[in-house]
Amino acid sequence: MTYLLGILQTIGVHTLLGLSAYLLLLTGQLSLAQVGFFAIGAYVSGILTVIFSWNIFAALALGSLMAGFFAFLVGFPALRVKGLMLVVATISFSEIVRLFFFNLSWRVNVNGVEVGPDSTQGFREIRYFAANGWEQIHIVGLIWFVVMVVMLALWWLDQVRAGAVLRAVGTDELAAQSSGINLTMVKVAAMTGGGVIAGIGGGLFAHSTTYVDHHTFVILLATFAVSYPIIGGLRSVIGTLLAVIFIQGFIIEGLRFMGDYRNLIFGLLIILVMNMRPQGLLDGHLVADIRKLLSKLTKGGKADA
Amino acid sequence: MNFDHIDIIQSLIDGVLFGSIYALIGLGFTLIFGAMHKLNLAYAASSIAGAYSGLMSLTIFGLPPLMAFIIGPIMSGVIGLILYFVCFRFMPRGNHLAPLMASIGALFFIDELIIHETSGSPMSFPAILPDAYFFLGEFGIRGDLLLVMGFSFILMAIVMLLLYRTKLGLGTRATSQQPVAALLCGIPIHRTNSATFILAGVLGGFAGCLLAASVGVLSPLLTLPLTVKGLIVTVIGGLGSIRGAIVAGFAVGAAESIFLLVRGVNERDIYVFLLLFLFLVLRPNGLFGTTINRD
Amino acid sequence: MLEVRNLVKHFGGVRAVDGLDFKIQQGEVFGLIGPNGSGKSTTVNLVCGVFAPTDGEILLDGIDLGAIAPHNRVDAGVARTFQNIRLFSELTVWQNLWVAWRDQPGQEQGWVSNWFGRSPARRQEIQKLLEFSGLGDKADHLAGNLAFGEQRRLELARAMASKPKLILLDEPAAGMNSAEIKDLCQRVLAMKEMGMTVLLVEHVMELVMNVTDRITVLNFGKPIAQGTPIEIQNNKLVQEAYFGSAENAHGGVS
Amino acid sequence: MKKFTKKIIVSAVSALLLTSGAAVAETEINIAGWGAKSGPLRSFGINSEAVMSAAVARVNEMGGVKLADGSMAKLTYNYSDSACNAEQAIAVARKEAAEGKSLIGIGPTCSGAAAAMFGVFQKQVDDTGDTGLQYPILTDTAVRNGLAKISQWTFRNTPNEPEMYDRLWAWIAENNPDLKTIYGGTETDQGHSNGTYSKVIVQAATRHGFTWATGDIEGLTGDIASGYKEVLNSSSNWLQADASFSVQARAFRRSNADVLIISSHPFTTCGMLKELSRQKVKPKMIVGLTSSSSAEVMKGCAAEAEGMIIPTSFAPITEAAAEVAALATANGGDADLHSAAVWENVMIIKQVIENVGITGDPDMIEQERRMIRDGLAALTETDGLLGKITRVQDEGEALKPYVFVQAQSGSWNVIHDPR
Repeated sequence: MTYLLGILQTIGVHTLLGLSAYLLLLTGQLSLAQVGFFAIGAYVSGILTVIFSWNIFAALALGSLMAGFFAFLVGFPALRVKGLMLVVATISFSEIVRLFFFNLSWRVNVNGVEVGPDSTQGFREIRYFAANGWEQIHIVGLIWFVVMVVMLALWWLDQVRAGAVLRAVGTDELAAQSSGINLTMVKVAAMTGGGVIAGIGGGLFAHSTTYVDHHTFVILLATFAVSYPIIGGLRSVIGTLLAVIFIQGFIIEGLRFMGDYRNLIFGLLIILVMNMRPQGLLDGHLVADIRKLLSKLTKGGKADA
Repeated sequence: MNFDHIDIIQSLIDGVLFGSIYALIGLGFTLIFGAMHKLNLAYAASSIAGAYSGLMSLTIFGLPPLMAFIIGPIMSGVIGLILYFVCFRFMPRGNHLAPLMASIGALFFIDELIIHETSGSPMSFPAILPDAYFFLGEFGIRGDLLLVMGFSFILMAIVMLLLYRTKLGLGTRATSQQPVAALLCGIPIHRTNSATFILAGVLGGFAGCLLAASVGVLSPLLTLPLTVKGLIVTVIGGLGSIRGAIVAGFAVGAAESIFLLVRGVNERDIYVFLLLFLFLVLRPNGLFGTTINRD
Repeated sequence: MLEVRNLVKHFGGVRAVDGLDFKIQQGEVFGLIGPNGSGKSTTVNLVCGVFAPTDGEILLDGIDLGAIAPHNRVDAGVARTFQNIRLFSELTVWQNLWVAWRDQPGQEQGWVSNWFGRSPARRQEIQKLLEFSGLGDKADHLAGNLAFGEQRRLELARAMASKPKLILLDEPAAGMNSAEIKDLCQRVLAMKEMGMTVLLVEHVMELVMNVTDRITVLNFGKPIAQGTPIEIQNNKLVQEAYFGSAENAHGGVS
Repeated sequence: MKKFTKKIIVSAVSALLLTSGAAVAETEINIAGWGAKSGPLRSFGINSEAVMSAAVARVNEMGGVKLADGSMAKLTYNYSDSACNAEQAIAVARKEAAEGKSLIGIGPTCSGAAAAMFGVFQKQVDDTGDTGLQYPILTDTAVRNGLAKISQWTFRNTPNEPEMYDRLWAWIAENNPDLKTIYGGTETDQGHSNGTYSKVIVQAATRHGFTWATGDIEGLTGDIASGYKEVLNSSSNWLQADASFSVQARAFRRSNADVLIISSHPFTTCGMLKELSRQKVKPKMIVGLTSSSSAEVMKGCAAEAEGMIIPTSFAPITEAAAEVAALATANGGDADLHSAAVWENVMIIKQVIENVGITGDPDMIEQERRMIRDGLAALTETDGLLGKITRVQDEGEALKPYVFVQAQSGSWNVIHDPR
């Protein structure tokens, strides 16, 4: 049970990371800055609970707001460029953030113990949950509550005009601009939203692993962040969740019985999935089919009643 | 740290020389991106894999060290072709994300394959001109890197010749600019792309071997930094610009070296990335990129 | 209402538009014709702000469009269609209009409900526009799945959704058969009746000659003639430049 | 398809029969091991597993472990891959703790992963308000300073670097009175290399009269960690994936120091050594980081490493140590200061089991894990491969015997044995 709950924690946190990339991918922008926002959320909320003894909710909120703020700031210059240039610009942002925390040493004496980020030695003992008597089930509950809220919000976004505008920008920027859409504003808004989501994910990550250091936030993690929505498909938020379950739940944890071959299969499976489902696991056709099936089922239900 | 103008010039020399490696990797990235407008993130990994296969062929078949520099590029070319078929060939044309993601999968796979074969241990790689270290007055110059620099110019010339003087090059350029039109004109687009991947692979394998030789040690730790450096060089040089990639390689090497001297290793990369970010925002077309205005 | 003064656009060494002047009156359908590469599409792109002009001015009701950001030109009253159809193919038909939608002046919704609301009234208006465009029963189809003619109509409807004063049609008849062209003629005339001003860039003479009030003919980025359709048809210069050789007489090829 | 299903059923049934048969025959005590078997540090996991399997086999050859009722139980192990990744290390720890099969864990590989993993354990035993994992760990590899303190459930059998480097510099000072000045560098983004260099090695050298080649360092007194930030600023450092060392090697050359310190892991140690030799820097002595006293440096740069001196807690100098080295090689790994500790750990676990007396009953696993933890905490001394291992009582750390080794024509040879 502990193990399963532990995996659920990981899946939840990575889903948030993936959803933050998903929001920006809707506008067609491939950003590797999400790991930078994730790091900001992790460090800020960690510092708040550890050094300033804040309540976890306040710390998570401020951490994610800070991440969103930096996303907003970096969005304006970065989103002027597209494609490969944006990839590289966002890599540089993430690396700058990572290296900032690599250099950050902020040791404070709290209740007789030196705590806080200690540059290379990492930021240890972010133990708010365990120290405040949270059972693992509570932690999982909190993480999944946040995941559900974010997923619902993103699902709802797809029901209103803002969502259509995001996808319009993602499909054809020129046509969107000619339809009166302020491209910069839409992209920066998506970046900011993504920053907030990644930030809260980072805060939850730091508190559920109790330790972060700059090695946690390397570009590899940013690659994972964009992998989830791409592998899952951009038609629906569920796709990202599916992809996280596929990668974290199935390939990384589920294939443990394969022993040494697990890590080799990892890359091969990704290649295979992309060749078989280039639009992602949950592509437009599948979504349409599921909708049809659902409506059939509900109609059938009505007929019976 | 104390330093004077001599140190600055010296680290410029060091940086530009080591930048030759970045230039070579950037050249391959540029070639593929220029041809397909798609990103092959497994490229640096395939270069390192080429260097590894070169090295292993030495121990397995007992070949002379020089053969590593021949077998490495060949293997890397083969890997390039496989990558093309596995990650790009059968993907829908308009979809940029699927091949990108597949190439990330390939990056993971190649990396783990290397790690599986070597346990991830660093391996000694034969040096070229191990004793060539010149002192020019106050300045020290690495002979092997001078040679690498020479290679990067020669390879740039060869690639330019191939692109602008041969039928293959014509096909590559045509395919790059108007894939559909090129197809209609009877240019075998898949064969052209395959050739580009092989060529880029061979280049990358050569760069991988030269990198391994100049560091002296080969390790899977090299792939990620090399991937990032390759991307940086490609964009700074201007997408698809051959000479841009070369110049950008030197520039990135020099910037690293200078910031290392002036600000120390902990802050070195912060400044390099800050500079890169500003450069991208202020000059998004790169050093030699053409402005794309008409569709 | 639209006044173009000494408009110049260079691409490197190419003078795509080279000193263009014309005025479009309120409520008229104005034709811009010329051989391939004469700078017609570039002119549309300059008016919409896709490119910034090298020199010259574009005034809409006396306001300099050059000072207005491209996306704000829609609010200033300019909408367009594209030569090669550019729909939001991943969105449904009605969502395409939703994205471009502007409420009637005086009935604008607030910022929040504009972005995050699902006003049924607006949905009804969109449906009306779809009916007008003959797409009423396709509202929930994906735009990318429509037939070619339907895509053209949807693009036109999307341009109309932003309630423009001036609508720029960039070769709307390209690739259409003659029945579709006839239908398009009716639509352009209907738009004129609704009070919109139309700038029509076109090769297809059947369309141009039937719907335009006045025409400017471009060659090598310069205007070579201006007048009513009849005057243009009889203009010697135009015939030389445009219908110059017998092989090029069929203007419908683009 | 039908055939396939049949096959599965047959094999499942036979597996069931086999396991139940085994359960009747004898009690098993399971030890869980985990570490990096994927990623650049794969060799760590391979070496640990190789030694673990040899150690478990040895215990069983000797009859197994003695339980409370005097019967003998068979020892089993399983080894998982946790890469060098905090999330995976935590996942494996949770899995092992939850499955209720293994009595104790040995892992994980990286200090960063260990720091995170230890953090999800209960900080203090009997603190009912603390919901952390309650499962004993006896780590073999993660060397970074002070990790075992994170939880009272975590113990380490890793070399004690402050002690080792103190003795090393004393020995150097005694035997080489002509050596006076030192200079060096570290891979700053690697917690272990950086911490050991800036807080331990340089201070120990200062304590024994060595002076910094480029002038005195502010705040450096010889006490552990004194002036460590200034030490880093005065050194010429690199990062763990760097490939170019021109600037650093030049600084090393200019320092003209008698002794150079290279505190980093094999990849950059080799890169730096190769650049030094390219620039024809010939110091009178080079001192390295404990973790580099492994076979990897010999694979990467045997020629350039010639003469480098490193203190280490493992070398095949005793009969037992030589045997472990041979067994590790037979199992496809190498015994080094990290993996050899696994052998000692298995033996320590056997000893603790026999000291506290457990039943091996799966239903009692939680109580017996606690007994093992208390047994480990109470253990003051045990036999290691090189001699007696003692314990730092309140920290869960070990004090291990050590030797000084030097790279000599392709292998690490013991040049001094302070035991």
